[in-house]
Amino acid sequence: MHWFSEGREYYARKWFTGMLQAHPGRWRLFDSQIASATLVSSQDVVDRVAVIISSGGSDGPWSPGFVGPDLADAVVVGAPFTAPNAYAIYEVAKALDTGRGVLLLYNNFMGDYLNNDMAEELLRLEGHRAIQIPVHDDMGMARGEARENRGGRSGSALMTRIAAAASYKGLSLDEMATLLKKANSRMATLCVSVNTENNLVTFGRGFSDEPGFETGTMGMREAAEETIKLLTEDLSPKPDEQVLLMVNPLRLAGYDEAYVMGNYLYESLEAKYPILRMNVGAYIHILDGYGFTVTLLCVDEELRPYLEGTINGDGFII
Amino acid sequence: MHWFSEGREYYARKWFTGMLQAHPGRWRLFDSQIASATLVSSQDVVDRVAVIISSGGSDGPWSPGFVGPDLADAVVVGAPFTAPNAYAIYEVAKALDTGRGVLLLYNNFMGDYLNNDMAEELLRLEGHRAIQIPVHDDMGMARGEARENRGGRSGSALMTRIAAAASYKGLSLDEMATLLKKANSRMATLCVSVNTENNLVTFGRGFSDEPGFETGTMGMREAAEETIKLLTEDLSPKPDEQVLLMVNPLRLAGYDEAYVMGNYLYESLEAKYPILRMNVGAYIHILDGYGFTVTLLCVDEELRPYLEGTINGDGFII
Amino acid sequence: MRFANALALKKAMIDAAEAIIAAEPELTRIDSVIGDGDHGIGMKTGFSVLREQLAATVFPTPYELFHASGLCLVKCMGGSSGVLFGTLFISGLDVIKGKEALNGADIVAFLTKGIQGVKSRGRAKPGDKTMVDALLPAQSAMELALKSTDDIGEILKAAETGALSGVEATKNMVSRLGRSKNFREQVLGWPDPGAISVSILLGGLAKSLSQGL
Amino acid sequence: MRFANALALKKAMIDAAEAIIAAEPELTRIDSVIGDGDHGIGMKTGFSVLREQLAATVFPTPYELFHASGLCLVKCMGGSSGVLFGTLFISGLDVIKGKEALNGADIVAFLTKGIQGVKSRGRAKPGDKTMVDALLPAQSAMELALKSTDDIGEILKAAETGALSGVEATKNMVSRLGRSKNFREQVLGWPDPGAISVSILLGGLAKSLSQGL
Ligand SMILES: Nc1ncnc2c1ncn2[C@@H]1O[C@H](COP(=O)(O)OP(=O)(O)O)[C@@H](O)[C@H]1O
Ligand SMILES: Nc1ncnc2c1ncn2[C@@H]1O[C@H](COP(=O)(O)OP(=O)(O)O)[C@@H](O)[C@H]1O
Ligand SMILES: [Mg+2]
Ligand SMILES: [Mg+2]
Ligand SMILES: [Mg+2]
Ligand SMILES: [Mg+2]
Repeated sequence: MHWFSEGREYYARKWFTGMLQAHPGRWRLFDSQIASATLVSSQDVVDRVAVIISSGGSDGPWSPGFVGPDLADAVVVGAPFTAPNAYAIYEVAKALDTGRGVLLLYNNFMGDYLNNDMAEELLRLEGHRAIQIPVHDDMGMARGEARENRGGRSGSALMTRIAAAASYKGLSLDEMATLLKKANSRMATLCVSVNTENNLVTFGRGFSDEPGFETGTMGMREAAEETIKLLTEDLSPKPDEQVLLMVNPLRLAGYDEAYVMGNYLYESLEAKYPILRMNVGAYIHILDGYGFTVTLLCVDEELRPYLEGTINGDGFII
Repeated sequence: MHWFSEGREYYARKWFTGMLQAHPGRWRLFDSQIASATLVSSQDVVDRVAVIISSGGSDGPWSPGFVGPDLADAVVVGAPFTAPNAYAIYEVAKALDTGRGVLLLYNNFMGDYLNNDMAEELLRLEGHRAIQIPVHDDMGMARGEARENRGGRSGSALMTRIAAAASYKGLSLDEMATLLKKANSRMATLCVSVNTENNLVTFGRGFSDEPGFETGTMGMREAAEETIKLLTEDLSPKPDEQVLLMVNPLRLAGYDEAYVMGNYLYESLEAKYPILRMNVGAYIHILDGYGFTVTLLCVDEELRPYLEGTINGDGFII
Repeated sequence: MRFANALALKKAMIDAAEAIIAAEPELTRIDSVIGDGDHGIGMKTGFSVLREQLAATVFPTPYELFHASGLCLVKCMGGSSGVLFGTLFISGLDVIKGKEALNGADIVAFLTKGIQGVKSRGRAKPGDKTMVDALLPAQSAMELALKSTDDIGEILKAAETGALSGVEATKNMVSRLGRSKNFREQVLGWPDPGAISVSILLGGLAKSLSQGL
Repeated sequence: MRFANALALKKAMIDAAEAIIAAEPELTRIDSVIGDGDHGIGMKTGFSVLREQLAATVFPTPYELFHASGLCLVKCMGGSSGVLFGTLFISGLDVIKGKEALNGADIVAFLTKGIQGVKSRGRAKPGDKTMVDALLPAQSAMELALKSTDDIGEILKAAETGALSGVEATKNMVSRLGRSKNFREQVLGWPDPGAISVSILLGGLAKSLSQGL
């Protein structure tokens, strides 16, 4: 839902200008050649891989809130529900590349992929190295197909955090790509949406309202148990892995209910697997209706150092 | 909207348990004699006034997210949309009082007032000093009546921050009360709700859906200008005051739109008064529908030290 | 009866609690129309716990009985009415301190102080469509009855009648306090649920204390 | 005509851009039914800027013309189709590098390489109901025409006809990529908007390059 005074094309620029006014010193606007909005972290990229995220315009905080010190280095956002622009991604990546290369992270949707892919080509033509990581965590999508065909969901919030940690720790672009591909393959998100009038729960509803793959009438506890069952069946956590649990409310569920659901999920998961941490918050507010997206990330020894401690973002702790 | 497996009375306890699981070490549950949920900051109250907030159960982050290091010391929350329990407030206040007294801060609604007032009486009977501060910032309510009759709105987020800063700086209970009463009298919040289908804007809609006092068809820029006009007319900022602007989206408006609206408001306000800071975020998610609550706080030399810097809460920066 | 000791008063409180519990559906129905719908459940919860707690405890004097009753309602009811009904029993405690049994005048003094407590805590004015509009006529009726009788049952019966006339009067009032304020003129024709609860409570006490000697 | 220099090709691109701009309502209507509704506006925006930019610039060779055209579409269109139409003009650039004017074979080679670029970037397979389903028959038709004529207008006319048969065919396809995937079987009977755009673009080029010598 959007309410404008000016055209769609001004939206992201006004959004980012508001962010700068609220948090002076945290970000800066990138001076683009084109009518696209790019926000850059105030923390310079010095001898490390630049992490660039991008998405269509939608609620947030992911993607723009995930730019800043100890988070991603820049974000390109499109008009509402429109893919980010390839040229804008190319421009800012070129400007931030210190020679160590650029990591392009985005949710696996066609428009986002196409634009990042084109940006990568434009960068390559000018001698910059870029690697794309399309986040594909939504287990409700592309059922029965390869994991890589799944769409992206709330997992991009965790992936951004890992990518930033890896960059700040000085990993090379190739090392980062290996690490992030592992995280990508060991992560799944399930959308649990609920009609609260009749307690009808739908598992696996898609980002663009694609129907889910399972429904049932139940309360929160039962839904939490089913969610954990479906996610752990999808991932089969290994003995050397701990599990990170993330709960993201949909639009009509609040801070309170996300934690109540988090409590049920935690107790259900705890009984079966060692929990590394639970993150609860409105990281990506992507879908109308009542419910949650629930993400599991299996974390082994190699991944763990990139998930230590918590980071205070604008509107979330991750 | 709520979806339960168990009774309403378990809600806040499960909510808080989820919070503890997500952020170990940040809070602890207070062991109450009664079936009420009380969350206490992990930062001990040592030789300073204890700040205790309370509210009915609703979305948040205010009130529970506003407890923690550098924020309030404890919170008591009732069942959904039900006032917090007087005995629970009394219990935790008694336990946290170091002899310097207790400040009870809450939004000015009948049930919240009655329970805090009873808690104060129970405390007084046992020789504890307590002062109540009912936040009354909603300029849409009690129009034409005394300021003190207004209901509480998003302003409680700012008041909590000021109260905590004053306590940590070592002010006495009486000094804190004087400071907070000043802030309370120099603050106003206006609800701006919008039907995005026809751009019909309602100013002053109440917390419990009471109708607003002014409507008109307009875009965001015009609505922002009207909002600033109504708020500054209500407060008449003085030459020695700077203005703090706070924007809180209603449920159907996102992180993106809160900043777009923030940008319009900032530009409209900036033209007339010196701005101390703009806070944008979902501090209190109290009302369904699309729109924002916009708060102005006039800050003079005396208040300014208690609003310096920003604090990272769970789900917000303030 | 002319004197009520702790045991008789405890039985009366338990009987009154049962009357409140039985009225839950009616209270819920009315609060659902003109309030936020939780009054019946709140009263039922509070008075159920009260009943159990009183039944399980021995009270040496009326003071302990009413002190425990007031705190119990505050502890387990929540909402506005937990505090208000708690106040009704707590605010008058000092006038019965030390007494083994209460006579009619004691009871009138105790309840009058409690009613003043409810009035000053809740800041409701007569005509605001609250329980105060049942409590004030109950108080006048008690005081009048006390001039012609010393029978506690009859005095409380008068209080109940006064409260009921107040309930009737609330039908013509527009709420000014609390949540039902939102419904404005739509509340006309409906009585205030808190006022009904007051009449049921007083009626329960009256009936219980009219029995026996 | 048998050779087209930068000037003729620029005029053809401008004419094609105008055809796209004029088709905006139709494209919007169809994308609103089977996609997210933004295809028409996106194309109109991009090709409007392209038209202005081309009109204001002198291009020494076809290479600079198409390089600028491709980048222009990527810069100002956004969405999927900005990239895809950009790719169509960028991927084949190396085959025309250094040429003063293009003959029929050059144009077929240039577009074929562009079509391959769209195919491999978009990963769409034939039958996925995308612009690829217009591009591939256009490519075959061009290649066939080249065997019997060296007239650029006629070759592009064949390409347009091929594209149009592809548009027809997309009516019987179910989308597998992008947003319109969500509508599944409901897209049957509707052509793919991106495929229509391809046919309009090729038709515009053909018409322009059939005129004059
Ligand atoms: N300030 C007040 N003073 C006296 N009585 C009040 C006041 N506020 C509410 N009441 C009484 O409380 C009743 C509602 O109680 P209840 O539904 O339990 O609480 P809440 O209003 O918190 O939902 C009303 O019917 C009215 O009689
Ligand atoms: N992966 C792809 N490969 C080829 N063509 C595609 C692909 N994805 C989308 N298209 C084409 O793009 C058209 C939609 O373009 P447009 O509406 O501008 O972009 P978006 O899908 O981002 O909204 C479709 O009709 C289809 O022809
Ligand atoms: Mg689109
Ligand atoms: Mg209530
Ligand atoms: Mg009620
Ligand atoms: Mg589209």
